[in-house]
Amino acid sequence: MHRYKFVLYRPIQFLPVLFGISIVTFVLVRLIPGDPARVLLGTRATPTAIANIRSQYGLDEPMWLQYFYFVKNLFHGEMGKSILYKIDVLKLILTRIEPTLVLVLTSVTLSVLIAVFMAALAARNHGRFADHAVRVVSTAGIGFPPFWLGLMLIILFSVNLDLLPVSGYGRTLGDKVAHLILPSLTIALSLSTVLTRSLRAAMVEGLRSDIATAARARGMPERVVFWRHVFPNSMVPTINLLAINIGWLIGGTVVIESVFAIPGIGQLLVRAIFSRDYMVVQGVAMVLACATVLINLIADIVTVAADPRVKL
Amino acid sequence: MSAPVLAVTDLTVTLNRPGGAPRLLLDRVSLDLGKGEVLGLVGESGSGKSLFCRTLVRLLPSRNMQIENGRIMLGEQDLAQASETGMLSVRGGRIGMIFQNPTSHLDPVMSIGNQLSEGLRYHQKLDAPAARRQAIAILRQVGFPDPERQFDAYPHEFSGGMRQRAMIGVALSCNPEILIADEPTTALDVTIQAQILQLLMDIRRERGLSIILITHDLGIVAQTCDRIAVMREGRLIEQGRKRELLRSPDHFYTKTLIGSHPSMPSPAMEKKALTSPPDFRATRDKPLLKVEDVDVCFAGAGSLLGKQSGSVRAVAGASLEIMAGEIVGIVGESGSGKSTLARAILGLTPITSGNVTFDGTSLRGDPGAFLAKLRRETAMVFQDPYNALNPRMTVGEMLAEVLKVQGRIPQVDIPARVGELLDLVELGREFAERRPRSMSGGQCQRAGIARALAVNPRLIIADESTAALDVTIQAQILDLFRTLKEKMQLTLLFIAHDLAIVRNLCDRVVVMNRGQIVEQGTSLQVFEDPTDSYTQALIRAIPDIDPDKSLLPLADREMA
Amino acid sequence: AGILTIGRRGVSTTFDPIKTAQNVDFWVFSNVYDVLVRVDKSGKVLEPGLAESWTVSEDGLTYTFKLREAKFSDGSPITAEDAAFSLQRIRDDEGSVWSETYKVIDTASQGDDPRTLVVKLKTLSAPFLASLAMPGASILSKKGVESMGADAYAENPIASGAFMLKEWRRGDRVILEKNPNFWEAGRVKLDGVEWISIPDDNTRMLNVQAGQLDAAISVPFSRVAELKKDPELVVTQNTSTREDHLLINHEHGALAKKEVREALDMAIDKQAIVDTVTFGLGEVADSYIPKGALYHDANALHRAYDPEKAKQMLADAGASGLTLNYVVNAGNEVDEQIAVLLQQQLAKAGVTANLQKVDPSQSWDMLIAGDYDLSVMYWTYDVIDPDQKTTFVLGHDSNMNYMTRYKNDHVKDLVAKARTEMDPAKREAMYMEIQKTAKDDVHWIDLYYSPFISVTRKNVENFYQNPLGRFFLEDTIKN
Amino acid sequence: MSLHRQFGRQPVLMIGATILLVFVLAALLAPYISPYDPVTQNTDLRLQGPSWAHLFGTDNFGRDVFSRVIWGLRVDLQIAILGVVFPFIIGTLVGTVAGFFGGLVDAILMRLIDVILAFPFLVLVLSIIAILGPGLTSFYIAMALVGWVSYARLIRAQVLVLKNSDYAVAAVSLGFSRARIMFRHLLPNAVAGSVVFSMSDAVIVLLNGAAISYLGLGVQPPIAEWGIMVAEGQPFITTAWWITLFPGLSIVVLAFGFSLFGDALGDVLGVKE
Ligand SMILES: Nc1ncnc2c1ncn2[C@@H]1O[C@H](COP(=O)(O)OP(=O)(O)OP(=O)(O)O)[C@@H](O)[C@H]1O
Ligand SMILES: Nc1ncnc2c1ncn2[C@@H]1O[C@H](COP(=O)(O)OP(=O)(O)OP(=O)(O)O)[C@@H](O)[C@H]1O
Ligand SMILES: [Mg+2]
Ligand SMILES: [Mg+2]
Repeated sequence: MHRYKFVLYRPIQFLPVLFGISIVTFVLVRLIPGDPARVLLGTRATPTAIANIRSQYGLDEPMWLQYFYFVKNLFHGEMGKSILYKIDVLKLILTRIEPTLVLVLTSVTLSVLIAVFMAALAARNHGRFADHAVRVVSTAGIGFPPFWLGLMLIILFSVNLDLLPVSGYGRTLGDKVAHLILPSLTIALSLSTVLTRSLRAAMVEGLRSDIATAARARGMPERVVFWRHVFPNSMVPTINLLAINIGWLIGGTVVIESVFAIPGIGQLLVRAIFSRDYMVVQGVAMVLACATVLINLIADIVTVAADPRVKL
Repeated sequence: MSAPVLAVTDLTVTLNRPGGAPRLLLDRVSLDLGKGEVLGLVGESGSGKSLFCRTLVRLLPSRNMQIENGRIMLGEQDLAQASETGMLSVRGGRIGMIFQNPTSHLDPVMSIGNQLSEGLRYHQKLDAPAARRQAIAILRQVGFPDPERQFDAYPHEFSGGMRQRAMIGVALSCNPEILIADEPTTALDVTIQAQILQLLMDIRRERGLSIILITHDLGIVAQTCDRIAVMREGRLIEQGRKRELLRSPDHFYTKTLIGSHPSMPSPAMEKKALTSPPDFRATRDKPLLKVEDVDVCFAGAGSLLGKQSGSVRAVAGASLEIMAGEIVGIVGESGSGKSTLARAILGLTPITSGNVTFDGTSLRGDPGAFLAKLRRETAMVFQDPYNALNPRMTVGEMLAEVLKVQGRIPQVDIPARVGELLDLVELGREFAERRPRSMSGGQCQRAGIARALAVNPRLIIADESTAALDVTIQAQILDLFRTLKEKMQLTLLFIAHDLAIVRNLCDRVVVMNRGQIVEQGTSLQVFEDPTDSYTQALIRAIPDIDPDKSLLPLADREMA
Repeated sequence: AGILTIGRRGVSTTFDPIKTAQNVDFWVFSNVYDVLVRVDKSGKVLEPGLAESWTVSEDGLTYTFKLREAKFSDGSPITAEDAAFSLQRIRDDEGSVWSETYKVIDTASQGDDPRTLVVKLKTLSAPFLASLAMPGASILSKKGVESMGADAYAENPIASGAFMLKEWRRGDRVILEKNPNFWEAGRVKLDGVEWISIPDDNTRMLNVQAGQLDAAISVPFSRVAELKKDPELVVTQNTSTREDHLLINHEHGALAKKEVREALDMAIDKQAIVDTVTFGLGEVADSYIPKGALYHDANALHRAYDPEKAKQMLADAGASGLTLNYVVNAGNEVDEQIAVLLQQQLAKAGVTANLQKVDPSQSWDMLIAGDYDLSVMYWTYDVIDPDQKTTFVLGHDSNMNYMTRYKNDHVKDLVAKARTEMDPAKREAMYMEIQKTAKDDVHWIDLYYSPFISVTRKNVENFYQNPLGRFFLEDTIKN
Repeated sequence: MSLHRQFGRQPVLMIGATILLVFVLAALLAPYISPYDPVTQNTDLRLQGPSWAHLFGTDNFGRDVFSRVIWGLRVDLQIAILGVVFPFIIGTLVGTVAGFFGGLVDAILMRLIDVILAFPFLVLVLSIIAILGPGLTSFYIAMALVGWVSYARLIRAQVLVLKNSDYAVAAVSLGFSRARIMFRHLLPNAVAGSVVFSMSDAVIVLLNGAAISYLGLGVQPPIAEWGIMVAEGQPFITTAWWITLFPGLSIVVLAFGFSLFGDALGDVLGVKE
């Protein structure tokens, strides 16, 4: 099926992007004033000790040489060694990536479900109370800072109702699910507001569209008109919106991981930035870039599958 | 006429406007439809034809509309009072609808076949395989050549004509007693239009359907209907048997409608027939525009890996000469390359090979000078009046901008000139303040013409500039062109579907088919004595307002 | 019995004791590794650890340790060779962040038998014994490090302490289980310990409140009163060696004048900081040596809060309308609160403090470069001996007296002398003098001492830290 | 179409505009309507719950939360507006140029956009702020450097469609210059979607500010800014909920105003919702 040919060439197109990201990260993290040695040594840092650590990690080499080593390592599938954790960055990332990916996936799924439910409710009751309620909730929802929302959910569901774990990430499947509900919900509540708005608009539009009229004119009940015709047609623009938001979403998990103590890549990244763990920042940036591209690719595949007209 | 299957009495529909008096959209319309009858519903744009039909199945286009009064008797049942659930079995099952614009009414993300089987499964309670078999049969019946395969294809994979047929198929799949066809052929060229009308007639014969056919083309009505009803401003002003109504219309509007039908010989035409047209070729040695062997190719889709798969040759080796002061028509079916040729001439689409010469400068010679000259001395009127105008600018701003950029008249004189231009196209001066969205199609079209005239062009290319208009407005615009030709020595290249208009307006006609120019000559020659078989088919497909001149003969249905 | 789950803010970065200076790591090291000499609960006395006893030679340069019969978690005996190896490693290894402290060791080797360790020093060193108690000097298995390599050892350490590493989920938790081969195994009541990292303070507290954790450390001051009200919880405050102080850059303009610094000291209402920032849980500090630590000067000079007088003094010193650049550590709630308070207090004395919030890695650079006038820092002891902090703060070392650029040769000499003075009484006198002089010079401004605060569920007993921060989990009981 | 008649007929727009107007007024009149100074501390009155004297209570320094919320408005409106205006301008220009010229220019700009989009947003913002030093200016610069991408994408997609529209082709055929076509004809028609998006974006920018404060960088204390206030109120969330709740609610109300205004503006500018 040549409509899906982009799956083949997209990765090739992505190579220069990856190259760009490697340079940007590399230069950026080194432009930040401050020193990784400071974090290792705490308040006991002395100039000699700092110099010692710099030379150990090759940070005293010229920038271009460091970059050369970085790229060379990449070709060997390595990303250097973490200054803070003293192990190979790739290995470090691999131990931390699962919770983040799972969190992103569950939040996306959840926000889509919420958005579809809310938007359908609103659109099918267009102009009535349910519609206004959904609009108020979804516009106001954008305004809640996720870290505040997260804490409120914890206080409500974990402390007061004692239904769900407060924080962390589980081991077994059931455990993971239990741990992921609140953080995913927190992200989903923010993300779904954006989606709901767009989806509701598309559905209202769809219910008025000729497609819906045509379906009604052949005697289809409203339920069929909505779910078989209006809904599939309104999903297409929403998928695109979702894809554009993926980068933001991955960025947004950082705060959520911190609130819910999820040992993911976001927390790793923030700590790495603050402690100037250059190799880790570089590595995580590269991995997240790849993840973003992958998710975008999936979104494109879904779009193509959902709308036979789309060619990429 | 036997007992009517559908009897409408005093149907009144109003539109409630927030903060305004309700507007009467349908005013006491009473109409009967007999079994197996074809009723033609004609009338000017906005008269309520579509609304009437949608009211029959209670699918009003706006929440603010309501049925104020009246009865819609389908057998024993009054649809005006029926419950919403009760309507479910009426819609589709008893009254089927074919919508004016198949592109927007077909679900783009559902295969054609599934849209057909949906009705079959719902109304006839067939299981999936049975519905599929049945749907394939219907697809074959409405003229799909390979229904097994096409069952799984999506609407966008079909041409306009095919989509219209699919739409008919969808309506038929519910096996209705009454079929409402709302302008089923407006967007199509005559050959396809003829096929579709023929198809409807065949189905009526086979199934004993009653049909309401909405159109603004009296020719179509004359060819297909048993009875005619004429609407104007929400009222049914006249109805009666076809022949009687066409022969002796009562209402003055019906008379205008019939009188302005392009297939009626116009005075200009008569004159042309008497005095043979001046031979421009002889009088001038050099043509104003010369098109030599132009090819335009478009890269096909999906060629990012380098392979040029399926490139489209939209214009193939077209050659053409136009003399100053001449009106030349280009006709041909949809997709034959008319617009592409026009754009290529004006340098708006790059040409693949060949040459265009305009008043001495040529594209191959000095492209820079050629384009500069073209931009100053030619103008184009675009097919779609709404899309051709910048929606954010008022008509006045738009005209002033052109004048300013052209820089031929001093800044201070611009407002006066804008006024003159509006006068020229017979738009009131107050239109300078209006934006396209607040204007009707015909007004937009005239604004577009005014913009073209602002350039003070020697050549105007008008691309289907009348297709969207109803006949009365059409006639106005054609008059404008004629006047301008006389007054300003304008040269006009006129592209149209509607052969009748071309015949009426143009000195010479060029016929295109699949990117090639298959025939050209004076209007008289081409219309009276076409040599090319394609041209002959095209001309025969023109529906004549005379019901006794029948539609495209059955034998020709296979071609085109 | 049972497994104790403890929530903390940070994450463990390594199990190689010589490669980190962070408390988060140190506090776990002392669960997993034993040291030759330990600091007791009071934080003032050294007591035997793996070394059952020790003797010092006449000249004070040779220490002979008698190791007790103890085993690593893999069952192999802990020998003098292992101890010598561990000491050499922290001194010599290029990855060691502590080598300078241990440069005083000349040789470390096995004595007459495998349980005798002989350490020869290059010079006299009063703090040497105390430095052996630091978690960095934990005893590792030589065979283990050599056969696995240091990196692998750090992932899978062979324990010499009460617990051994069962699993380390990076970024999440460190799971320890009881080490059956620990020489004091009988003392250990817990089956295991989990150190769980929960960066958000609220979440960490809520975990304990919801009963999903047994304990949490780094309880924010603001939460203490509320948590104390919960009958299910016990809030523990342990004396710590933490002191928060305001660094002054002596090289910047008017700050070079002692009177100006004095005026600043008087312009600051420390009690208000204690009340507002620590919610009354801290205590006003008057000396750089923390209260409860060795040689603390209980009668240190206390300059009373007097903004009017301060203003006057500034005017007298020709420094009225002083504008100062105050570097604040971003992301540190307490630092930011102090900054907000100080800004207003200084304003009352006519001093404008421009806050400049930067993240800690960067602020350190600015302090070293002298790009600041004021900045709040804190220090917690790693060793019980005051020498470590004193050297950094007043020893005129390469850090320019903790970036203050304070200069006083008399103090400098005293610090060096005190390091080699083996008579405790004389040493104490020296430290008293150091404290007096430094305070008089206003080398920096002492702000407050604060306790370590932790919260536990009611069923947990004996969960406490000594002033250096070490947890005595071998004594903790979970009912 | 008379714009202001349209305004009158849109209740949604009226509500949104009213909220925004009230906020802008409150920001302008902050010195007159705030009952207390926003930064003056009064340690005797710390952590007091809402009362008539202190409508929104006091914070841990005894500062009046209500006054801080009002003064915070000044900063937050500035953040919301400037944090959107710069990205909007940059993104619009880039998007128009990329969409109009296509080819190599487009390819290069789009790859650049890909780089920024694929780049973890927070790394970029945190790094830029760390490089430039925390503060409002750095925040604007960071938001502008990152935020323009969405606008560029939105506009480019529109321009790609519009440049083939008949009126754009008409403009070409009339000999208009490229700049005129891009900025007089394409941009005004392509911009509506972005204007609507910018309203939600303004809120997102505010929240990003809050998130960055939560992670430890952000506006300098003791400035009153809602995001910071929410972040600073964290330690007291269970004991003195009013410190976080009121600035949080203010963000919500502002968000509400922006969204309603944006929705309605979209309708007026001719975008479907
Ligand atoms: N959704 C709507 N809201 C308000 N008025 C409408 C709506 N749809 C149609 N109308 C009005 O109803 C009247 C009848 O429209 P209708 O579509 O039936 O015209 P028509 O005769 O089918 O015209 P055409 O030949 O252009 O299709 C017109 O005046 C039109 O403006
Ligand atoms: N930009 C394009 N890319 C690819 N193919 C095109 C493009 N524009 C036109 N074509 C193809 O070129 C052919 C000629 O199109 P053109 O628009 O010139 O037809 P037309 O004669 O004007 O038809 P109509 O009467 O429907 O306006 C068609 O097959 C069309 O699909
Ligand atoms: Mg109609
Ligand atoms: Mg065309």
